[in-house]
Amino acid sequence: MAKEYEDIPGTFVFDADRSREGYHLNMFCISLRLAENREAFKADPEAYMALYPMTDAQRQAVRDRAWNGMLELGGNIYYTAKLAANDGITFQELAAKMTGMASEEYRDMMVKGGRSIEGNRSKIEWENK
Amino acid sequence: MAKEYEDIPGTFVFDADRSREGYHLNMFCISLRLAENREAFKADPEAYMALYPMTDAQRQAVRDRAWNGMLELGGNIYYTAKLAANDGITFQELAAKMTGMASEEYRDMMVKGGRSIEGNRSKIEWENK
Amino acid sequence: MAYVKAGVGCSHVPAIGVAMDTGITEQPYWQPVFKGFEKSRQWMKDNKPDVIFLVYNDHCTAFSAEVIPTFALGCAAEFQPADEGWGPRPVPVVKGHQKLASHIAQSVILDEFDLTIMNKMEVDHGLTVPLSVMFGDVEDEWPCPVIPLAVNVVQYPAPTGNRCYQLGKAVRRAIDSYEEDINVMVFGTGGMSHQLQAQRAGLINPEFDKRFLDLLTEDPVAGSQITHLEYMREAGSEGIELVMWHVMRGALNEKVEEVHRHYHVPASNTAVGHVILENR
Amino acid sequence: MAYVKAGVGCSHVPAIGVAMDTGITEQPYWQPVFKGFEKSRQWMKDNKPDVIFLVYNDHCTAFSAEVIPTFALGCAAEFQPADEGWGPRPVPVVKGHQKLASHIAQSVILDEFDLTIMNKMEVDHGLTVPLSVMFGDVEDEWPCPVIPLAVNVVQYPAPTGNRCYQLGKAVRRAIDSYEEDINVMVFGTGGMSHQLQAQRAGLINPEFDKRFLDLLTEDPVAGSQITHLEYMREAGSEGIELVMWHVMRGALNEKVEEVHRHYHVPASNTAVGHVILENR
Ligand SMILES: [Fe+3]
Ligand SMILES: [Fe+3]
Repeated sequence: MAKEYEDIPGTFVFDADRSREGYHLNMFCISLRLAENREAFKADPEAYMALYPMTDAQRQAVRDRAWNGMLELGGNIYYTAKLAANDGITFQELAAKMTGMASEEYRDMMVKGGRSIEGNRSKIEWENK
Repeated sequence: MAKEYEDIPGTFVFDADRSREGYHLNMFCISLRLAENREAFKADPEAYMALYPMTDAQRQAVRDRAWNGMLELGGNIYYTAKLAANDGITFQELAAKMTGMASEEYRDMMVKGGRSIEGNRSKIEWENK
Repeated sequence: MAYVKAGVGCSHVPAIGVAMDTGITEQPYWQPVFKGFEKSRQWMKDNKPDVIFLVYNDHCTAFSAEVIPTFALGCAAEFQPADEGWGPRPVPVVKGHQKLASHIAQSVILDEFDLTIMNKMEVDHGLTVPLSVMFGDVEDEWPCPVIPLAVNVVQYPAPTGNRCYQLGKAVRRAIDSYEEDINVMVFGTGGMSHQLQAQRAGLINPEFDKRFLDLLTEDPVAGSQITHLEYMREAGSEGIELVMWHVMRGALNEKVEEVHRHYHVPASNTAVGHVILENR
Repeated sequence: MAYVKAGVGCSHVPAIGVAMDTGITEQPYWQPVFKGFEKSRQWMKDNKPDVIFLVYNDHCTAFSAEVIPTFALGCAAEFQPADEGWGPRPVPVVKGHQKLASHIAQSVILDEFDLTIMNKMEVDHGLTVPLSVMFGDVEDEWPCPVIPLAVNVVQYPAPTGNRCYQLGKAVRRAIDSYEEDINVMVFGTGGMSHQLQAQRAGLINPEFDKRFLDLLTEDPVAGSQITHLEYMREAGSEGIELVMWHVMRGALNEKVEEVHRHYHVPASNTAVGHVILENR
């Protein structure tokens, strides 16, 4: 199927294709919502990750805390946010990281009304920036 | 809501009301589909049943293997069949028990074409028998 | 593009699976049941599907009372045969078709059917018995991947016959719009008349079953309007499983030819019915 | 008979819950957010519901990637607040209303909505934050039972706005046919414009949000026709949560009066929107 939504810039729409690709990565992330799993992951990250048949690239993205990279590999933000929470990162700090902004800068942008929709509707607008 | 289907004789329609009533009984029964649970139940039936907050009447119906009684208390046949399987009772033997027929007699009835629909459509037909 | 050429309607009685798994299909009790599938097994060879879209119900095995989806579509890579209380059936793991399954899921949800997507699911006799009777004994793997659609027919109310029929049409639209050139066969399973519970257990209504099969081929819209009350009263409380055949029928053309029909009583507690319908 | 007099539309930002749970609602950052709920809390006292039917989404907490229902109706006796990765919110367990919930389930399934029935379910901030902002701090229990309807808005595609609106109408028919004389209030939650992910995170579109609120009150049919693409493009990828407000709107009368509106940017990454609509 044609995916019109792929024209939206800086956005990964979590559709069935992404969901399929990211399944084990997302299942790994959601497991961290429970304290006992967080402890097991902390005690031995590699052994804990090995419980989930992720791809090597996904595993590396987890090691690197490559937040956009995880999304690219089929992760969904609500899942990866569980990994961020495990690291003590708030949702706002996580958002900042994904935009490449410093936390303070991102927070200021939000306080001033957030990122404007103008110039952020389609990929062509980003390319012409 | 009026329940037109309550006019069908010798039948418990497993609707939301029955499902609510029978929830823990059914969850107990379905647990027996797994070998480890069957073993735990065999080792100590009362202790195993105590894991499920059934009513006293449901617990007693399980002890008595009161197959129709369980249905009356919100059990559903696909769940209670797991308890029957645990006891080594086949689905046909179970059906026979619920009709009050001997296994052979029931099996013969089925081989001869089963229970006729004639006279078995509504409660009034049963009352006039 | 993908296409649908034929559909199969078929009972999924667990005892039929047991008969095959224990090698007693030649016994006088079972022989007439399996006789009816001889032609079908040849037909399956002559009309080999690339994928089977199989409509069935779980019998309180993979779905407990905790979660009861009306329509649950299996999008996983594979589906393990479930232990229903006497060990899993000794049949191969069922391989899914993830790309087509997700395509169907997206398409029918946008078509306003409220699917539940299953990325992990075991499958019980409701799914494996129809595969066994249609394919015969298989060795290490099933001949093709299968997309399971599990329908709630255990807790009242099941989806209406009309809803099932309309879902079949939506599934067909989804298949017709899938890029790959593959033959998708649709199975509707369950039934026919039977009641497994309480004092009326053993009910069989061949007149109802025959009328159902006639309508299915010739007037599927009329068939899809049969009410829940009529199924439960006339075909027994578990006869309601027949609603699942309407999904299959909805996925076929308006006009079909019935190339095979078989009907036999009994298999354990139930009537066994089976049809093969080809698009015209 | 049961009846619906009013509906509430409300964001369910997790940080709002954290602000209440940690007692920082008077800080300059949060004060304008909570200011908007002062009138609402009084209104809740004056219009005390007997039951709340609350439409929300789970955020990959109670529902993992294994099972993704489009519409999941909570029929359990109670729903535990979930641990989302930083411990469960310190709020009371949410009590359900089993009889009304099952009545709605039966009614809307017969009305051809393909619900998933949940007899066991934890609830995340999507459900508890709207209760907190509307009721204020509570002690040992919530003021009334709640029937949760969880909608998939995480994996594309969410149900269409139109489907949500029609489901609202079906829920209303179900409530109107429930025997007991009780006041059922309907909450639609989530949104408004926000994007939590990737390079475009932080997107806020107040013009879109205002138009959405205007349509919701004045022309709900037009509002229900907004496409997924428009939500994702104009309101951010997580702005799609707004489809859930259409379920609430569908359960109200055609004509409603907006008795309260509040809109503020930001709460964490999102715009906070909130309306109270009364039937006319
Ligand atoms: Fe069945
Ligand atoms: Fe949300």
